[in-house]
Amino acid sequence: MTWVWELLRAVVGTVLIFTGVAVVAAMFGVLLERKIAGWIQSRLGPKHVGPQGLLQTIADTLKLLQKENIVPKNADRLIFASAVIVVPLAALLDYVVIPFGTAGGRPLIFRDLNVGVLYFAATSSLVVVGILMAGWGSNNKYALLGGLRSAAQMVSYEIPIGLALITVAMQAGSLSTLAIVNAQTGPGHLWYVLTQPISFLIFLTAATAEVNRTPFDLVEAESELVAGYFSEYTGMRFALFQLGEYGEMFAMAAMAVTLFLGGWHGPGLPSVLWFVIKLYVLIFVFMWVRWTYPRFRIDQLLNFSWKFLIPLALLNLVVTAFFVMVVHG
Amino acid sequence: MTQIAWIIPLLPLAAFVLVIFWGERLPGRGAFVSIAGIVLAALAGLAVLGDVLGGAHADPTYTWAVVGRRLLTVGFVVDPLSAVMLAMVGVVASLITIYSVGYMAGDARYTRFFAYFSLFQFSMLFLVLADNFLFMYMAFELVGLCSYLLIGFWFERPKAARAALKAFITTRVGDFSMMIGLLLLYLHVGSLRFTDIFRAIELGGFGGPMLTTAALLVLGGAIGKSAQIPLHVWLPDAMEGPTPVSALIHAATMVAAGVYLVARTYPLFFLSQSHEALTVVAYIGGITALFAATLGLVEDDIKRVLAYSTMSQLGYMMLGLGVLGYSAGMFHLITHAFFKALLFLAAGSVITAVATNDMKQMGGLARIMPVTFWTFLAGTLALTGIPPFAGFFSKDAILLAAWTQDKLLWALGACGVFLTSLYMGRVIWYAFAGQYRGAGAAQPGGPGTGAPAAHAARSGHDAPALHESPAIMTTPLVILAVFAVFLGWLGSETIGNPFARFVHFPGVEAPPQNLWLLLVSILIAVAGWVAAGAVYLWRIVPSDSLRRSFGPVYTLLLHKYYIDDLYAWVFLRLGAVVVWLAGAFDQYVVDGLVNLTGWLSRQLGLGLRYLQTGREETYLLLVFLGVVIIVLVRLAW
Amino acid sequence: MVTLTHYLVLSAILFALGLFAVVTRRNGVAILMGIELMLNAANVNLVAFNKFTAPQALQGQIFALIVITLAACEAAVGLALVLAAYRSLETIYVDQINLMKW
Amino acid sequence: MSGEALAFWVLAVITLGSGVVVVTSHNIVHSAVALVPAFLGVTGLYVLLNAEFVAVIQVLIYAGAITVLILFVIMLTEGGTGLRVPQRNEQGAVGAAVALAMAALLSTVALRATWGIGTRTLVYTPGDIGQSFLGPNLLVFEGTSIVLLVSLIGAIIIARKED
Repeated sequence: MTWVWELLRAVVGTVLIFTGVAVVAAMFGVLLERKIAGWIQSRLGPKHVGPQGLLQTIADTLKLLQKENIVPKNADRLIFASAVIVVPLAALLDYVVIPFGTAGGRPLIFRDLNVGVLYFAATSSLVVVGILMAGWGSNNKYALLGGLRSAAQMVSYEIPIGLALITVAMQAGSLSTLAIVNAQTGPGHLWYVLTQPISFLIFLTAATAEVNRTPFDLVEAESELVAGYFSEYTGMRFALFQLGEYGEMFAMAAMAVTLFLGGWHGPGLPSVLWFVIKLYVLIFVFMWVRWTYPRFRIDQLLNFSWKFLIPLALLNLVVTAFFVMVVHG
Repeated sequence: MTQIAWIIPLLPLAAFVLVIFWGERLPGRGAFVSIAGIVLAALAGLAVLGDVLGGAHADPTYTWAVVGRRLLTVGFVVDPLSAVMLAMVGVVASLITIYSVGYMAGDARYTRFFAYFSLFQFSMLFLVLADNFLFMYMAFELVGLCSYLLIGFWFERPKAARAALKAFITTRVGDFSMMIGLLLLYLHVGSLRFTDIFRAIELGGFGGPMLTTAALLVLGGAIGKSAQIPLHVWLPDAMEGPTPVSALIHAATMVAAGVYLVARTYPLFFLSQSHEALTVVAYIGGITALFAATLGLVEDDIKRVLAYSTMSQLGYMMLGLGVLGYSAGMFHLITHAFFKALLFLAAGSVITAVATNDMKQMGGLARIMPVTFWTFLAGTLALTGIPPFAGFFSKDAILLAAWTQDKLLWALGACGVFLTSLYMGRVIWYAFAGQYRGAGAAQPGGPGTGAPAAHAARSGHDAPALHESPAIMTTPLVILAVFAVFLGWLGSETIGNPFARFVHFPGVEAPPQNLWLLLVSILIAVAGWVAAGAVYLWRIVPSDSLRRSFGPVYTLLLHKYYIDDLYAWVFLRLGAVVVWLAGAFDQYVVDGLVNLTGWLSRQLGLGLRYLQTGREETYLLLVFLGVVIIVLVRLAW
Repeated sequence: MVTLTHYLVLSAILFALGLFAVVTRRNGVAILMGIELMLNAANVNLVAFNKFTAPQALQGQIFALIVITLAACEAAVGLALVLAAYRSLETIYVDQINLMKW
Repeated sequence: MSGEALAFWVLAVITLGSGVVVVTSHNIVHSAVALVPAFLGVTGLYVLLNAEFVAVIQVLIYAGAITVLILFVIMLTEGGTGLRVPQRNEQGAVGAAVALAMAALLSTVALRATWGIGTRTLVYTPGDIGQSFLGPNLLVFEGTSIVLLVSLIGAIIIARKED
């Protein structure tokens, strides 16, 4: 049963390494976010800490680390505390199946599951449990409303994501992420963003909703809900939520790169670099969208998923199935 | 083209989808789309016919679903039989659809009419191409549905709604029989594909009485669709639908589906023990041919006369198939489709003009509507089998085959020929000869159909001015008339009967020519015309006196042999008795027992109700408690 | 060495836990949770039998997947019922839902 | 102790421990949250049993959807307001006895019986399962989809507000 160990090692390894990497990535992501926001709104953004404000997030993190961990008086302490672990953990678990590139002929992936794509969908759906726990545990109506909204929203948008994943898997003939990446290279094979543009758009839209970003960010709509489900969290716990959120966003972007943009493949540059470039292009798109569009209303948001995205994704699925049938005969 | 023949039915289907959803916004309010669909299908059908004439053949099959170890395959077949039908259905349906633009003008549901029409054309073409019983059955149901929709098209009129229901239910009886038949075949052969079934029968894997039973059950479907005795009652009533519908469904296509089914599954009948099943087909056809012709004699509604004539002619086709005249029966189907569509459309043209279906209200129309008259006459001559019109060749071939097989069947057919001439002559002279008898062409309406009423309403005050129908209606008439006049030569022995060489069933020899028989049948047809003339034109024997002297017969015919009443009586009165008995039994015996049980339970329940807590937890607990106790008891034993 | 029996005993205990929840809980949602536990226990059995007694067949896993699907249906309908009951009766304690009782 | 045995015992403890919390906690939200580790423990068992596809579906459906649905309904109905209301009915003792008896009974059966042991150990791919669903098990598959559709419609009809 060595593979059980291997799997455990993969999961633990991912969590450990990516706690490190994700902390850096999330910190950099926050800085990027603020810089892009500033750029789009014709401001400067953080500028004073370090050269061009590069160390701003580190300073913020240090500040958060020193802050007091406040627990509201009537909060459900156990749930309140454990929610903080669930959210980033669920986000980090996503990375097990994401291939980052190749090194010495071996793909850089923690574990190439033959159900990889489904694994991704499954773990990313766990985040919502943590969010509900946070919303409930805070014993605060804004937090609870934020949590409920988030549950409704994430459950709704998991379906288009799943349908988009399936179209790609059907075309590649495999659920393994490595196989999908490899199916997008070589002569006669296009990136799936070209053969499955609708799936790509659906995935990107639903992923934006899944990570609760504008225009789907009413989970934490400041004007209505203060800060949503993490209103009551302070200090390090707040930082952990931020970590989970950015981790989830990077995971979604990485998955989009894997499924639609040919993964690590690209001419000239080292494969990991290619992956990172594609990843940051998508991250930029996420941020760009955030600072460009206004927020949806909750009913519009749910209707958009159920009445537009899901039917469209289903139609796309049928069409894809038809073509796959015709091609593979 | 033959390899992609499955596209043909899809053209009208596409037209249907477009017209039903976006019809009002399409060119010609959907009519043009519908026409484009069927005309393209007709052209493709003709192309396929050309290919098949050149020897092409296709019977591809695809696996549709695998259920366990069972394989469901679907496919289509292109052979001479289906190619001829494709071309015929395409051409006739195209002409009728074009004609409908004129006929249906001004109708409130104009667009929907064309949508249904396209759906029907799809179903019919699908039926023709089916290479297995599953598709055949699906198509049968589809044409049944379309005929329901189209007969009941003017559903505001209770008669139309009832007629639609009647048609639907009556044909369903036949379809049900067909379903049982094909289940039987599937059970024994394990496939629904025609060729598989035929091969199994040829190899002796399936035969004997069971085969005859299956064949007769399948024949049940054909009888229902082709309005043969005893499931004929729906066809006359179906004339409540718009005239193009009558022309399309009740002349050219749907009713032909039954005959086509028999032809398509001919080996089923042919290989049954000593052709038993074929004999049944022949007798049903022969009796229907004569029976329907007698009914045509006393009917005053021009469309109903044509409906009876259709039944009668379908009887001839069945008769032809039944007496081993495979090519003759099919040839009659083709020629009949053309001239009967022509007759119906011409009748529709007349009805539009005079706004009534009653022949006695017409008269003298030959001068007013020359095109309609001449085309109608051409169709009539073709129908009555006067040489050299189309019907002559096909009907004569059937009679020849009948003579070779069974003299009694020949006699039935020959009587039918006489009566056909008689009632068609009656129509001609009532409707087109003499003076116009319409009491108030100025106030049309009455029992007239919706479209003529609308037509008349538009024409307003100058209604009395009867006039020829517009070109869009007369053009198809002329084209069809050309077919009615010349098509017959394809089956002429003088040029070697090309049709029979093209569409024939291997193993059936064409009977030798018999010149005497030919002359006799011509004489019979002419005699019918003469008799008709004697009664209705020269009035040597006035029809009133005939009616008096044949009083009982006349009444019998007028009531359609009381078959509708018989059905009503059997299914309503007898049903009522059965229901009453069942009701009494139910009320006194069953209810008594039930009440007793109820009383007992009630008494029991009064005692036991305290056990019912209304909570599933308790119940579930008791269930598992029971399980534990039972196991413990069992272990302790 | 983990044998089939290990899994069977584990699933028996899980099943009993679920049963306990179903027969003793008052809250409708908690009863549904108990049912989910019982279904999970059954699924463990199915998959374990699949692996240990008939590894060449897939029926156990197929069956487990179908049970999961039906569990999703059951949860959806059951929770909808709980919601509807809460709306009209303002309670989700099943022993207080007794309108139809004698 | 082999790796497999260690994994099994850890998963068993997680599953049964959370199961106990689910059925005994007086706080319904705690019960619902405890479902997650219980389901994840079962997922681990599936992985041990080489059923990766079932495992992933288990996470997706149970942990990801059903738990969320349950939490959602708890919060839409009374949430934690019922903390002071007794959560257990009067048949607690009998229920515990019956549950214990059932566990003992089933365990006895499992321990006493001898099972036929298959020899080969295979890796089941999602493709195999798909082939099986659309091949020999087509009817079950279609039947399940119809049930799914019907319950979807039913849930919507039942849960929507009268208006």
